Amino acid sequence: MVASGTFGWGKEYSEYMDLNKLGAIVTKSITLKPREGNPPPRIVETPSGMLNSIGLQNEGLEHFLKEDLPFLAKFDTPTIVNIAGETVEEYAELAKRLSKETMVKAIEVNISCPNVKQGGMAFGVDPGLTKQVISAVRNATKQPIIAKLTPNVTDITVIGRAAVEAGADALSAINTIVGMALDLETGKSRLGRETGGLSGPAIRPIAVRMVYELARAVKVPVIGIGGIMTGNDAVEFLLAGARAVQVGTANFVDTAAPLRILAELHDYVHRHPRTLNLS
Amino acid sequence: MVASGTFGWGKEYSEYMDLNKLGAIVTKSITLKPREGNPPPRIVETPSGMLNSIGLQNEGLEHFLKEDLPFLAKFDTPTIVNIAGETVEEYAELAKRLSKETMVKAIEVNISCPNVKQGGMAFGVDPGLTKQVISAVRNATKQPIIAKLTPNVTDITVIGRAAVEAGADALSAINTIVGMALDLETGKSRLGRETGGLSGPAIRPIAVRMVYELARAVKVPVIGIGGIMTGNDAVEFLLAGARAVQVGTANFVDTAAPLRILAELHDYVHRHPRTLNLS
Amino acid sequence: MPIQEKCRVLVHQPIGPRFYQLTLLSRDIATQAQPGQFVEVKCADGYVPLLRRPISLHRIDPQNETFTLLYEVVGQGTELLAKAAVGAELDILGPLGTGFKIDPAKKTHLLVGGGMGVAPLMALAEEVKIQKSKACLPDRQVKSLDLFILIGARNKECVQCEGELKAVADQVIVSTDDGSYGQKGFVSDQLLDIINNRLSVVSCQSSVIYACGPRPMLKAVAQIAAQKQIDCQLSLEERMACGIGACKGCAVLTTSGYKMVCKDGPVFNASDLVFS
Amino acid sequence: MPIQEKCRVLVHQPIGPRFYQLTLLSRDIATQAQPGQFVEVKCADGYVPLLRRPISLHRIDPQNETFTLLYEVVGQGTELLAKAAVGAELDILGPLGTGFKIDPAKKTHLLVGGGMGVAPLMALAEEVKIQKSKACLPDRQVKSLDLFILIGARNKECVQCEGELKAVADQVIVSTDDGSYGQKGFVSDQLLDIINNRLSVVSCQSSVIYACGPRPMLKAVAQIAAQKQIDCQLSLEERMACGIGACKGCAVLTTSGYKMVCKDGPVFNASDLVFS
Ligand SMILES: Cc1cc2nc3c(=O)[nH]c(=O)nc-3n(C[C@H](O)[C@H](O)[C@H](O)COP(=O)(O)OP(=O)(O)OC[C@H]3O[C@@H](n4cnc5c(N)ncnc54)[C@H](O)[C@@H]3O)c2cc1C
Ligand SMILES: Cc1cc2nc3c(=O)[nH]c(=O)nc-3n(C[C@H](O)[C@H](O)[C@H](O)COP(=O)(O)OP(=O)(O)OC[C@H]3O[C@@H](n4cnc5c(N)ncnc54)[C@H](O)[C@@H]3O)c2cc1C
Ligand SMILES: Cc1cc2nc3c(=O)[nH]c(=O)nc-3n(C[C@H](O)[C@H](O)[C@H](O)COP(=O)(O)O)c2cc1C
Ligand SMILES: Cc1cc2nc3c(=O)[nH]c(=O)nc-3n(C[C@H](O)[C@H](O)[C@H](O)COP(=O)(O)O)c2cc1C
Ligand code: FES
Ligand code: FES
Repeated sequence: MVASGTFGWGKEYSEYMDLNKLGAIVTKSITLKPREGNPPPRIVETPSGMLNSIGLQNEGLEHFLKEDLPFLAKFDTPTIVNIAGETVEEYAELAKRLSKETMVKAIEVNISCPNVKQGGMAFGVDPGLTKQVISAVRNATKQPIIAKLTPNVTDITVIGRAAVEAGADALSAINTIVGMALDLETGKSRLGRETGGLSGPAIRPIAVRMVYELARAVKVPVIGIGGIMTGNDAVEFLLAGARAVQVGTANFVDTAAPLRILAELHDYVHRHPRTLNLS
Repeated sequence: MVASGTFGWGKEYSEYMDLNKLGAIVTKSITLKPREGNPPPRIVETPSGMLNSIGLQNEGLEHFLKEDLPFLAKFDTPTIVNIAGETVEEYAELAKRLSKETMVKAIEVNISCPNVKQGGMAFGVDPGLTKQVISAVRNATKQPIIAKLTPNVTDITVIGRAAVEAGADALSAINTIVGMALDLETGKSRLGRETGGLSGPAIRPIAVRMVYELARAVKVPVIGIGGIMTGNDAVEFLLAGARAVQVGTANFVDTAAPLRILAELHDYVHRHPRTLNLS
Repeated sequence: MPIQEKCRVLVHQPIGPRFYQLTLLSRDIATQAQPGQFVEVKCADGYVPLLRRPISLHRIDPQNETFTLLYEVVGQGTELLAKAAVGAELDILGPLGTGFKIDPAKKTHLLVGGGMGVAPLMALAEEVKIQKSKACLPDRQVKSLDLFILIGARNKECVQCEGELKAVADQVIVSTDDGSYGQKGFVSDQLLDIINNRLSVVSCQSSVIYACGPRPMLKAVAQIAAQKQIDCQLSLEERMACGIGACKGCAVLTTSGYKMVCKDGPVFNASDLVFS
Repeated sequence: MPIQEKCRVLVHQPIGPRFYQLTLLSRDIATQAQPGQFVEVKCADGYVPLLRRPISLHRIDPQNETFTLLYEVVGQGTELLAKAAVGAELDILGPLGTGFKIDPAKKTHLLVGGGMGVAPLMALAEEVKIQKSKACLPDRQVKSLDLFILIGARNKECVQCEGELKAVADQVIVSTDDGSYGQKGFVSDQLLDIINNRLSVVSCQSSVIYACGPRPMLKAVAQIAAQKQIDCQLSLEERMACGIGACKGCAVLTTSGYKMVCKDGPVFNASDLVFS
């Protein structure tokens, strides 16, 4: 699978690969209304990682349903739509609208977004808010729900359990870690916003640990995300207990990344027929 | 300053540099009783970072006072003793004993240690436990207290404020981030323990962000730690609001790191007489 | 269609203090590329630096199936790139973005480059000349004033491509910030000077400015163009991740909201941009 | 005193499929180093890989103020190291650790190397020979049985240093796991064979085994040594960070708790180690 926000709407990468060969395409987060996104710069490179502050730029649900979903419908690959909201109601409304689209195979709920009603704290750092969001989505759709967890928490299993109790069919982890880089000339942030989300190989050890913790805390499948650049990296997540993985930042580095990683994964399974059963 | 656990007891590095030139030496965490440490392997390299699971191996307070402190006493550089305990009482006892040592210029309290009485959760992830530990240390000593915070929390300012309310004179941040790396042949952890602490350049954006948050949340000085390899990295922390920095992993890479970074820092200040005032 | 490809290094040479010229072999890229487009270069194996680096197409040679980059070593990525040996292969993604729009009907083409902004002007100048020649087929003569190139640099050492550019346009005016070579002052001042002294009001309307360089310079050029009502295309820079419009990382503010430098640009109409 | 120093590369050559020999210039290191000690090598500029890599001293040449490393490319660090050009400088920290203790009064010295474990045996063999020669001054003759070297490798291609070692000891016995060269089987089996067939009980008491290689091999050697009551020194490997005893990262379990491979070792008495 390719991770949300790193593969656009699929269209951008369709020139470089056969999208039919992907396990699934997770769309960039979609919001009810169009969103402008954050002021530039939005990208900073850091040691073995990158910070981004895109700010969920997207043209909103209507545009997505009219322009982007039909394109994805042309491929055999399952489409997973990632949704983001500023209120519980927005999440519910998004899910309700998407529940009518038969070619949406699952909904991934990005709960890392700030909760506008409650002072901007992210939904996903609080088990209560997490439950509210996931329950609302659960009530709005029969499609499988994946709760995408934020790593910026003391104990990710608390949030994971809350999401499962509220009806999530799977968990994906991790979203980006809040980070910051300052410009040495101006003393200001090197991003248009103060902070950004850290992704890439730098965060992999943290992501593997969180997936490992989650896989032991919940019965639903966990999808591993975070710094996967090679088939071996993907294997590490599977060994940690993930049942699937998503490739994010690697797409920027190598347009062939998802298919290459898939091939490398097959290779590994071939060479190590039993290691993966150990976990 | 050199960070706890990465500079031994100073002795090891005294062959490579003039310890008198350092801003301060923070000792490895000292516990009341000797500690064996964790089973090997204890070190794994990760992209732009490393995981360690040393397990606080040290020979205990008595040995430290008899063997190691006298060595450090020979230098002009202030000694900051880092303490770790499994119970609030242990922290208090350590602080009480150290309060009699005039050449201990400050006590850094490592609150990332698991709380043995309460199921192994680290003291530093809970504001209540943090307060208990810092208050106990406060009551046991008149020396300045630095609370060393763990980054494995949802909101580091909550913990930072708790520490300050309980009497900490300064905060240092961050300790290592819990991470994990698996062996692809065995499917087991590449460390003797399941998880380890991630340090090095990979975590710098996260550390800078946390220091930035803390510096705006508390009035006491914040000491920046995390992936500082160069003078520019140190400047980034100062711009984020730190009043001093500690150098950790860099010591392993370059025995001359702390003095080199100090020189580079002077250079920067020379070239940018005003940028540092901006923050 | 853009392509991700391992391209062989044919020429790689320093051409100034920290400037390099790099010629690569790729039929697909060389035959598709347009002036103003760029490629995303993987500067080294492995994941440090993590992201590709965007570099403009400096020359495009479809006959020989090669393209050339001109770059300055400014940080980790370009430092590693400078180590690529002739004969080695570099992982390139391109050609990317929307390049300059050339209207051969326009009489005067003013190309303005500041610093490394001179890089894409070479390909542009060559293409302008070709298109003008075609358009002017009857008299087969391109008058010198038709192709006017202004380049600005920090100092003498940093002046790039003067000779190359002179082979295409007879009017190449160089200025340096410190006056160590050519005219002293900013290249935008030179531009204003030329417009004021050499172009009539009529010829302003049949002129076009193309500019590439640091943001303050582009802002100044945009102001001049607006004031003189001259069509103006600017090539922008922004930090990029994907380079293909997928990540929304390279936003620039336009009159119709944020646009992507990598896909909607790097070349924009000056009048569409909102300068802060 | 160990030192951190930029050492010039004098020789750097591949000597097998993925094996390299690297000779560096450093008076301080060459004149202080003892067999069994190691250096921590910064394999590349920058921070990838982050940590230094420990490599044993393969040869120590105080006269020429050089030392030589013998290493296998197994991962990122050694891969980058292999790119170091002759004439370049490498950042080295050393000599580190506690090496082999040589007792020239011992009659028979059995050196056992498995895989890359052969690397430190060369420096050891040379030193044993020197010390024995000094100790045997009256008759100035070192009998062949005095210096016995057994080396084991995966296969023929991986056999290292046979020629070099033969120049020091006349008795060099090679075995390969797959029998593609020398004896077939593990080097520890060869050791047992030699002890059983060539040493009397008396000579066991005046013998010493030094071994370096993979953990299972060292365990087997330690068991043989214990059973035959032969003094035995083992050189261990563990992942390291600081290399100087400061970080407590390279722990190995001994009968008196965890010791540091980088400082207390890498050479330990076999009888002090606790094998899992
Ligand atoms: C469309 C486009 C075309 C470009 N064409 C050329 C060209 O033809 N020749 C050339 O020398 N350079 C060109 N650049 C700039 C080039 O991409 C940067 O110099 C390069 O990415 C720096 O990488 P680095 O790792 O060496 O430096 P870094 O260590 O990443 O940064 C060093 C300095 O360069 C600046 N920088 C880094 N990335 C960018 C970026 N994407 N855009 C602007 N500034 C950046 C940073 O602010 C910093 O001050 C172009 C950029 C864009 C967006
Ligand atoms: C005291 C000592 C002396 C050594 N002497 C030599 C020598 O003379 N010649 C030689 O070729 N190698 C020697 N080694 C092993 C050498 O340090 C490792 O091969 C090297 O660090 C691998 O680095 P890498 O980045 O290439 O591989 P990595 O990518 O780090 O790892 C590749 C493989 O090597 C193993 N490895 C990595 N680091 C170590 C380590 N510190 N100890 C043991 N295994 C490791 C890993 O488990 C992995 O399987 C010695 C190790 C020690 C501790
Ligand atoms: C540029 C960028 C944009 C992203 N946008 C989204 C998003 O819209 N919604 C979301 O749930 N995650 C988003 N993510 C997070 C990724 O999906 C992924 O969880 C994270 O980057 C970690 O994986 P990686 O290290 O493989 O990139 C984004 C990440 C990046 C780098
Ligand atoms: C090997 C190792 C051992 C450490 N031991 C301690 C310790 O005993 N007590 C402590 O408070 N922090 C300890 N730390 C954490 C460091 O002091 C520092 O907070 C952390 O490594 C981040 O800084 P760095 O990235 O510069 O290393 C240790 C870190 C490392 C790498
Ligand atoms: S760099 Fe990704 S959208 Fe432009
Ligand atoms: S590597 Fe640090 S103590 Fe041995």
